[in-house]
Amino acid sequence: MKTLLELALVLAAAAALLSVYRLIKGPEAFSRAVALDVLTLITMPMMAGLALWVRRSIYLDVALVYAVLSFLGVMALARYADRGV
Amino acid sequence: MKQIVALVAVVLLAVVLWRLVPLAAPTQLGPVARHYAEWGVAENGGSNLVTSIVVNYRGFDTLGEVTVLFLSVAGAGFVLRRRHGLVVHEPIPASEIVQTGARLLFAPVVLFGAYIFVHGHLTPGGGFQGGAVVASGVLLLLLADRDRHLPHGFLGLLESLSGFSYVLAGLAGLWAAGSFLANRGVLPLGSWNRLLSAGIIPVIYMVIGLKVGSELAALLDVMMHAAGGDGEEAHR
Amino acid sequence: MAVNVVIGSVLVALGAAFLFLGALGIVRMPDLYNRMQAGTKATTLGNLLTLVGLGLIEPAWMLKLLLIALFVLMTNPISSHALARGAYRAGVPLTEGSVRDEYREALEEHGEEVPS
Amino acid sequence: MNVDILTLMNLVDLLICLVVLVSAIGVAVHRNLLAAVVFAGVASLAVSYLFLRLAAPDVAMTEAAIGAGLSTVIFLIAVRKTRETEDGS
Repeated sequence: MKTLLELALVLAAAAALLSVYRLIKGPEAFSRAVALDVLTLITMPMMAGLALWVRRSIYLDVALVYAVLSFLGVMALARYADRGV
Repeated sequence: MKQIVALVAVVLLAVVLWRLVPLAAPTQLGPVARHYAEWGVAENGGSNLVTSIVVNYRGFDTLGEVTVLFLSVAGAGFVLRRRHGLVVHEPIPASEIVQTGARLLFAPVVLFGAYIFVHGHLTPGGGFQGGAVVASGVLLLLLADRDRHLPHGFLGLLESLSGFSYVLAGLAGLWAAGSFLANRGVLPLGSWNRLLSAGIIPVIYMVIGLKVGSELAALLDVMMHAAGGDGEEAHR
Repeated sequence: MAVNVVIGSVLVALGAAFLFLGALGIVRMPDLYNRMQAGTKATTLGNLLTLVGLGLIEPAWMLKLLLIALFVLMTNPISSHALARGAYRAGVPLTEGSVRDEYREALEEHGEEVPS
Repeated sequence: MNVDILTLMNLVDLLICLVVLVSAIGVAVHRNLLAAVVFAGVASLAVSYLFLRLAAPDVAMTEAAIGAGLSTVIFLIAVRKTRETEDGS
């Protein structure tokens, strides 16, 4: 089972690397925002996994804050395009 | 030329920082830090030691920080006054999904912010973080509808009242325990790791959370409605 | 070995695989809208699977992890929808091989401004 | 596989440090301010993970609450009120 978790960690890290590629390359700001969104979604389970690894449930609160707030940046960029901010 | 100077500056900075790394990692605690680590929980009853330090041992500094935040928001509100009569580009209204989602999520987000600042002495986070989350909830409403009317009178009242309560809590410490913002002897410390414990710390963090939340919400509203620069006036 | 740990680990690995596929999608897809297709649906599923798997490994945290998953499920579609709409209004082009553009048709039908 | 999970975690930490560096450089070099704002958001995300890794959940939460939502939006509002690129509209 440990091997599976290690595999998951490697996959998540590779996913983060790929999204960073899109972040650097992205032709327009919206593509970069998609990369930011994906990075947030990768970081949340990584934070939860870190909490599991060090056995401290209070670390989950940080992941919870990201779950609640991370979409605001992307949505603000979208509303920027509508001249809504 | 500018790039070369910048590169040299970055390299120099890297060298200096690299030399500083061993200095910045002391191997044992200093006397003050050791006192906090050994007696912090016993003296204040909060299970989050950072909170005890921020609100109790360094409570006066926190009062100063809150004042600085108030001053900066007041300055922004003074500089970015609303200008009437200026025709700016009308925003495209947000879609129905965004509006409904904002109305749906506003209450959970504000409730979560309240959870963060009420549990400041138990879990990471506290007044500043909770206040930022509460302001984010208000920001959500503003993103869905830019022209939503925020009750500025109420926000100002809440802000002043909470700042006043902070000072009042400090004076209570002065009266009951002999020093400004003292914790022991004002409210019972309670049992460890319960919601109603740690004396006056949760009260102060609630006050800070409300103050920061109302200030940041007012700041966002003022910034959104300030008249734009040349970029927007050109479209008149 | 407890059965919940086994199932949880499998779910975590599966979720990480979906995260990887989503990230691969945002690198390989030709235009913004296709990238969003991969970068929001697949990664949301991967995120949810990973969180639930971790919750199965440590059952005492299940409630909080489910709360995180619920918030992701509520917030992420809203922001993705708003981003796609805003990008279209800002004039981000579709890829060259696109066949049909129903949003433009709908905008023209309602007489709203159509981005160039 | 004889790579244990601690080594893996350290490698991931290095990767995240790299992400911080790349996004900070991106903020500095991009002329398009919208892209710079997104890069700043990524930098704050990665820094928040690193704070958590260094066992400082309070700081990580501050970074999350301020960096993820508020500061990005405040930057965007400021860009909207001024102009979109550094070279002039």
